Amino acid sequence: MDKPFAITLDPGSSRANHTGAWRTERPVYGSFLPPCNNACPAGENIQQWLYDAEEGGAEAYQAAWRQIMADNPFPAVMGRVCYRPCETACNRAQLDTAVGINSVERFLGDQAVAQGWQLYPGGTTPRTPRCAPGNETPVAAALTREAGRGGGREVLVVGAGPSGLAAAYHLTRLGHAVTVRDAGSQPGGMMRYGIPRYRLARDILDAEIDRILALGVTLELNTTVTGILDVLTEQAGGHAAPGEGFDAAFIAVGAHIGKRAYIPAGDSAKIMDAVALLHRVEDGTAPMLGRRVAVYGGGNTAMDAARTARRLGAAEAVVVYRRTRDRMPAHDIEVTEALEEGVTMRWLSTVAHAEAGSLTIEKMRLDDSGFPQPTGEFEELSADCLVLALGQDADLAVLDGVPGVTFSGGTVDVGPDLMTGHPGIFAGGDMVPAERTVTVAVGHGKQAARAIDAWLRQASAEAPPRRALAGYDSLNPWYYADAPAAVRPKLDAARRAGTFDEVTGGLNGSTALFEARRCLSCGNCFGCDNCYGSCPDNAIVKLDAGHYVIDYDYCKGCGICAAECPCGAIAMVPEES
Amino acid sequence: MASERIRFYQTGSFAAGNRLLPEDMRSEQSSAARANTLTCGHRACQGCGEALGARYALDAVMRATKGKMIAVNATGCLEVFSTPFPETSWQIPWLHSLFGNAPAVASGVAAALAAAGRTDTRVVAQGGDGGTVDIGMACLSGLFERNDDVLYICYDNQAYMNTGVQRSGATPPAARTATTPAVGPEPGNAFGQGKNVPLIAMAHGIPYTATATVADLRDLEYKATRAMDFRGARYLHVLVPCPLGWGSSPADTIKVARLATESGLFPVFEAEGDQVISAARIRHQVPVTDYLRLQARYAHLFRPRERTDVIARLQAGADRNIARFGLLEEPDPDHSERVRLTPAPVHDSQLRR
Amino acid sequence: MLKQIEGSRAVAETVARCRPQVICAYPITPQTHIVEALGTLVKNGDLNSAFINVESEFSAMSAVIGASATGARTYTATASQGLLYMSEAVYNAAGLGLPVVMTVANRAIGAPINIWNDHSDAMSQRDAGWIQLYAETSQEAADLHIQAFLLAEQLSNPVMVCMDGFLLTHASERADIPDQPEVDAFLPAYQPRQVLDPADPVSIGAMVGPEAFTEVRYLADQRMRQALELIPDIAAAFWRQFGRASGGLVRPYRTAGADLVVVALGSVLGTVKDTVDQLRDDGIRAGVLGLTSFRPFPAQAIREALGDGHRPRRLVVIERALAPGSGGIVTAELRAALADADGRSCPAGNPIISTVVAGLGGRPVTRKSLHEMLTGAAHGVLPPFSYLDLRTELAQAELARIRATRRSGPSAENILRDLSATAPGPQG
Amino acid sequence: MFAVRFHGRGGQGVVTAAELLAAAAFREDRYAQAFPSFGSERMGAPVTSFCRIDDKPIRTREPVTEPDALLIQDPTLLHQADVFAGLVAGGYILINAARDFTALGLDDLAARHESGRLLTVPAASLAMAHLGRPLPGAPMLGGLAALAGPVSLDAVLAAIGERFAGQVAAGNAAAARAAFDYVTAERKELAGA
Repeated sequence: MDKPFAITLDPGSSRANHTGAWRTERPVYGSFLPPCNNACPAGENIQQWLYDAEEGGAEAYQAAWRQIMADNPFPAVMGRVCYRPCETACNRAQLDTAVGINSVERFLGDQAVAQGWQLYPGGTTPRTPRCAPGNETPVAAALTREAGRGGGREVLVVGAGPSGLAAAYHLTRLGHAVTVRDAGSQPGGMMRYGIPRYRLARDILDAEIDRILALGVTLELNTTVTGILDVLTEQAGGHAAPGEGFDAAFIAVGAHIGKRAYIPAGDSAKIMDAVALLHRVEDGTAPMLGRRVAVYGGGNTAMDAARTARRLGAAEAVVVYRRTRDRMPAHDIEVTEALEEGVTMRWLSTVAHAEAGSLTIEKMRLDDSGFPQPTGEFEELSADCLVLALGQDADLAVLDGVPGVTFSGGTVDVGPDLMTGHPGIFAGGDMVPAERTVTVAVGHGKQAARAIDAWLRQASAEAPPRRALAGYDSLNPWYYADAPAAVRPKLDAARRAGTFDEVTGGLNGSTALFEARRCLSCGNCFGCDNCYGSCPDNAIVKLDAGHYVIDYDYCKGCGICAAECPCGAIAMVPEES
Repeated sequence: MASERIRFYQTGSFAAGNRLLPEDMRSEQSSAARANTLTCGHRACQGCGEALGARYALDAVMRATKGKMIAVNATGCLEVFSTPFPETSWQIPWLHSLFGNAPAVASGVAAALAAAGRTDTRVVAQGGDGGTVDIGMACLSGLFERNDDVLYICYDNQAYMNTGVQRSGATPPAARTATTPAVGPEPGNAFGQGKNVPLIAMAHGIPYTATATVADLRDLEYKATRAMDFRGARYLHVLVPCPLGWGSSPADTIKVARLATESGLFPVFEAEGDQVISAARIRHQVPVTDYLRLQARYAHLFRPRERTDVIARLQAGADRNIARFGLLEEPDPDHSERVRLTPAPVHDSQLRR
Repeated sequence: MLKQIEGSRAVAETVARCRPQVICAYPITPQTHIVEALGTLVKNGDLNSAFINVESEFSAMSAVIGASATGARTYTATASQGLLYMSEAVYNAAGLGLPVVMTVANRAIGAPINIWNDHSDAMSQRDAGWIQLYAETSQEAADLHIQAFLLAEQLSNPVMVCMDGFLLTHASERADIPDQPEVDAFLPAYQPRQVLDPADPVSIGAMVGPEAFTEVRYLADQRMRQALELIPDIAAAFWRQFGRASGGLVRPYRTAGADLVVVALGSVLGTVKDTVDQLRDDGIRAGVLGLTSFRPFPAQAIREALGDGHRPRRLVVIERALAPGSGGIVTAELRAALADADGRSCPAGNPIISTVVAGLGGRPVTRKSLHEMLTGAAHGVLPPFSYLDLRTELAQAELARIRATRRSGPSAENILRDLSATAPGPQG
Repeated sequence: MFAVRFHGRGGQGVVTAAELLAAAAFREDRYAQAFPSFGSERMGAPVTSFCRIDDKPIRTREPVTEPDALLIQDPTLLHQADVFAGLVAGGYILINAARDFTALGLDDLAARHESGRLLTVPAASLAMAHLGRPLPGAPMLGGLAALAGPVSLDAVLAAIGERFAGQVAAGNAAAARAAFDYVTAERKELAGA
C-alpha cells in the first residue's frame, strides 16, 4: 500500500539497527567440568552418557553405553562395586538427592550384557561437541586414530585384574597387540576372588571380561611371570630373543597376600585369613567355619568375610575392630548391609589370644590423637574360628631386581604416567600407592594404556587442559523440577543369609530413565532453549535442538542468557576495547 | 501416564524448551519458527523486561490465532523503543494512537473487524502500567464493561520509565522514583491503598483475567493462549522488571521477577469472571528482602541503617497475598506445572462466547 | 425524499445513507438527537453498522481511530466540552491521516457552563488538521456529510461538519433526504490508503523526530491545499447528482457591486441575508459572503468573491466565537487572506474591516440588531471591534463590584443575581 | 409569513405542537420552521416554542419576537412571564381554558383586543375526553386552524396522523377536530353577538 510518509512503517525494518554496538560484555557458550566427571577415578564422561541415556530407548541406551565404554570396559561391574565418588560430588545432592549415576550405569551395563552389544563392528564414535569444541576426552580422541592398527606394537600385561584387563582393553583399541598373563585359573583378579558373588554376579563379570577378550586380547592363565626383563625387547631395556619379546609391559598383579599379625594362639585354634577364605569360596572349596565366626579387622574385606561367613552357615558372625565405627575404613554401605544381615560388631576390641572355641578380647580406648590404647580389661568371646582381615600386601616378586625399579611401603614407585623407574615397564592397580578400589584400578588401566601408547610412539601422553569446574553456584536450579532419586530394590535381609544371590537389584527401564533425567547437565548445554527464549533482543539464533548461534549484530550484552542458563554453560566475557 | 510424569520430571522442566518434549508441548519461545512479533534492532535498554514480556505474550497469541492478530499500543517505552522513524521492530499489524486510549482504539479495531465479518482476526491492546493503571483506566473500564472482544495486556514495570522513572499508580510502597525520591524521614513511595487492576478487571466480571511474569515463560504463554479461548474482554497483567528504573542488573531481569513471585509480593493467578480459578504456587519461598536487595530503588531500606519497620510492612503485604491466594498450598493436580505446558490453539468454533 | 424534519434527524438519516461501518458516540447536548436517531437505525436493522456506546468523547474519537485504521468508514458526533475532551485524539486522527467524519453540533464552552450555540468549540480545534465545513441550513448540514465522506476518503484526512446547536440540530425544517441509490452512486465504498491487515502488516503511528517531523507537517498542509481544489469539485459533482447547491468553499450573496459585505459562518447567514435584503431596500448596497470551508481557509476564493477590481469599502465580520485578548478569529484570517497569494495588498486598496462578536452562548442574533448595526456600519459609525447586543449595564455593574471589593465573588453568579432583579432576558 | 409562539410547561408537548404545525404547513406545500426556546427545560418549567409559516423559504433563525398568534397551553402562565410580549396588532390569542376571560382576569386584555381574535378553548379537557390524557397540543392546533387558519384542519389532522399512530393518532385527531368545532362555534357566536 502507498503508506503515509514516516507515520507508517514496513514490518521488521529495525533489523537495520545493529544494537550490538551497545555491548561491553559478550556471552560465550562454554563447556565446564561436571563434578561427577571430575570425581570419577576411571575418568568416565558421566554427564555425557547420562545425556545420551536421557533420550530413552535401546538406541539411546547403547549410545550411552558406548560413551562409558570409551573410558571403562566394565559398566555392569562398576554399577555394582563402585563406591560412587561421582554421587558424592554430584551437584544435585544440594538440590534434593544426588543423581543415582551408579544405578544407571548398572542398568546400561546389564542392558549391554542382556542385548549382547559388541564394540565391533561399529565401534564407539567420539562425542561431538554441541556448543563448542574441546569436549572430547583424550581417549575418545585416541579412538579416532583407531583406524590403522598398523603402528601396533606388542605389549605384555601381567595380571588379569581390573587394572590389567582395562589396560589390555585400551591398548588393543589403541592398535597394539596385547598378551595378558595371570597366575590364577580364571581372569578377574580381585573382582572374582575379592568381591563375593552377592555383590557381583559372576555371569555379569564373565560377560564383560569375555567382551574384552573378544577384541583380540591374548589371555594366558595359570602363568606366573618371572624375570620380566627376559620377555622384554631391548628397546624396552630387556633382552628377549629378537622378534620374540614385548615392547612394553604393564604390571598389575594387585595385592592379595593377607597381612598376618602375631596372635598368641593355642595349637587347636582355627585361624585363617579373609583373602584366602574368599578365594576358596570362589573356587568352591569353602572351609568349615563352625557356628560362631569372628572376623578381625575393619575394612571392606572384613565385611565381605563376615557376610560370607553368614552365607556359609555361621549362626553368629562377629567383627572385632579396635576402633569405632566412624573410624572404620569399610564403606558405610557395606557395614550397613552387614548389620542388616545379622553381623554383629565389637568396637574398641583387639584379639589378645586365640583358643579353640574362644577368643580373649582386650578392650581398647581411643587416646586424644584417636589412636587405640590398651585398657588392660579382658573378656572372653566364644568363636569357632578367627578370620583375619587386616589388609593385603602386593606380591612384588615380579619386579625383583629389575634395574631402576624402586619400592616403598610395600608398593612400587611410579611416575604420574605410571611408569616405574625402568623404561617401558609400567605398573598400576593395588600394587602402586593409591586407594585400592576396582574403579581406581580401572582408571590406572586407562591411564597406563595412554602412557604406554605415547611412550611407544615416543610421544608424551597429551594431558588435556583441565576445564574449570562447574560448581553448584554456576547453576540456576529454579528450572529443574523437584525429583527425588529412584531407589534400587534390595534383597530382603532375612533371605540373604542363605544365598549368594545379588543383594542389590537393578533399576527397570522407566526408573533408570527417570534417574538419568535427573542429571542437571552441570556446565554443559543440554539444549533447553532458555538462552534462545530469554534474549530480549532476539539475538540468539536456534539452528536446531541444542544448537545455537549468538548474533552479535544485535546482542546488547545484557547477560540474561548467561544468568538464566540452568546449567551455567554460558560465560560473559569483556569485549576487547 | 507414567511416561508423562517422567517427561515432566526431567532436566529443565521449567526451561523454555526441552529436547525431550514433543514439539507441541514445548514453549513457543523455544520454537525456531516463533513469530518474533517484536524483532531485533529495537532500542530497548539492555535486559529490558518489557521487550521480553511483549514478545512472549504476542508470539503466544500469534500461535493461538494462527497469525491473525492486530495489536494496538499505548504510548510508552514499548512504543518508543519499537517504532522510532524510520524503523519498526513489529512484524504484525500494529497501531499506536495515544497514551490513554489504547483500550478504546482496540474496541474500534474489533468493531471494524466485526462489521467486516472478519472475527477470525483477533485484537490485542497493550500498554505499560502508566497507560493502563492511570491515564488509560477510564477507557480500560469502558472496554471491560462493554466486554468488547479484546485482550488487553499490561506490561507493569511499576513507574513511568519512558519519561525518566516517575511514580505511577502501580509504583509499590517505599520504592524510589524521580518523584518519590529516597529522602526525608519516609523515603520512597508512600504506603497507599494501591490500585489492583487485575481485581478491578475481575470486578467487571470479564471472562478471563490473569497475572504473569517474565520469570515463568510457560505460565505466561499458557495464559496468553488461554485468553484467546474466550470471546469478550480479557485482561493479562504481566510483571516486567526494568533495570533502569529498578536499579537492578540487566542480567537479573528474570531473576528479579522470579523473586517477586517467590516472595509473594506479586501473586500469579488466573480468574474466570470474578472467581480465581488457579494460583501459581510458590516453589521456593524467599523473604521479601531477597527481592528488595537486588534493586537500587530499595537501597534506602538497607543503608545507612536497615529499615526493619518498612521491610516488615512489605513482608506483611507479601504474607497477605500468600494467604489470600493460597500461594503455599499444595498444588492441586489439575493445575500442576504439566498443565502449564502451552496447549495447542483452539479453533474459532470452539471459542466460548 | 422531501420532508419536514428536525435537523438532527435529517443529518442522522443522511449519515446512515453513507453506510458508516462503525459509529461511536457519547451523549452531549445538543448532539444527542443525531446519535439517538443513528442508534435506533442500527438497533432496528435499518443500518448495518457497529454502534459503540463509549464512556467518553475521548474514547469515541479513539475508537473511530482504531476502526478507521482497520479499514472501516467511521462516524462520530460531539459538541462543546466533548470536543475539547477528545481534543488530543482529534489531533491524532488528523496526524494519522484517517478519514473520520464527525459532526460538531456547535455549542459554547464553559465556564460558565452554557449549553447554547456559538462556535467556540469548533474554532478551538481549527488547527487540529481537520477540514472544517460549516452548514447554513439543515439541508446543507445533511448534504455536507455526504460530501465529507467523499472528501475525507479521497484525501485520507478527517472532516468536521459544523452545524449550529439547537438552531439547526433542533429546528424542524424542510429537507430533502437523498435516497440510498443516489448516495451510493455519489459515494463509492471506502478504499483505505493504509489498513491494519495480518496479510500485509505495517506499523501505524511511529515516533517521528526532528529529522522528519517538519516534512510530516508540511504534507498535512499540502493535503489541505489539495482540499481547496477538491471541495469545489465535489460540491459541483453534488450539484450535478442531487440538483442542490450545497458545500463549496464560500457562498456569496448579493456581493456584486456591494459597498458593504458581511462575512459570516453557519446558520446566522440566513438572518443576515434577510437583513441585507432590508438594507438594500433602504438603499444600502450590502452583500453577504458566507464561508462554508473554514479549514482549509479559502483565501483565493474569498478574494475572487469580493471581486479583484471593485472591492467593497467595508467588511463586517460576524464572529460566533471570541478570542479574548485578540478579538475576532475569522477577522484575523480574513485580513491575511485579502492580500493576494504573493502577499501584495489589492491595488484597489483594502476595505475597512469591522469585527462584531455576536450570538455567544445562544444569545439570539436578531434582524433588528443586525439592521441597526449594519446601518451604522454603512454610515461609518461602527467601531473596528464591537459586540452585538452587549448588555453593558450588567457588565459595568460587575466591573464596579470587582473594583470595589477584593472578594467580589464569582462573576457569572453575580450577573445572574442582577438579572433576576431586572427584566427577563431576550429569550423571555 | 405567519409566526406563532407557543407557551406551556415542560411535558405538555409544546415543542411537539410547534413541529406539528410546521408539518401541517409542509402538507400544504408551504415552507415552515419550528423550533423550541432552546434550553434544558424540566417537567413543569415554563416552555416556549416557535413556528414560522411562509410561501417562500424561511432564512431567519431568530426567536419569534413579534408573533401573529399566541398559543397559551397553560392558563397558569398568564400572570407569570409576559406571554403577550410583541404580539402584533390584530394578532390571535388562543388560551387553553374552560373559563371565560373574566374568570381568567383578562377583561382588560379582552377589552383592548379585536373581538373574535382572543378565545379560550378547553383543550385539556377535550384531550382528556378523546385521548385520555390532558395533552392540549393537538386540540390547540385544531383551535388555531379554526381561529386563524394559518393551516387547514385537514393539514393538522394529516400531520397528527403522520406523527402518531393508532389510538394516540385517533385520540389527538378527535380532540383536534372537537376543538376546531368548538372554536368555530365560539366565533359564530361572537360574530352573532
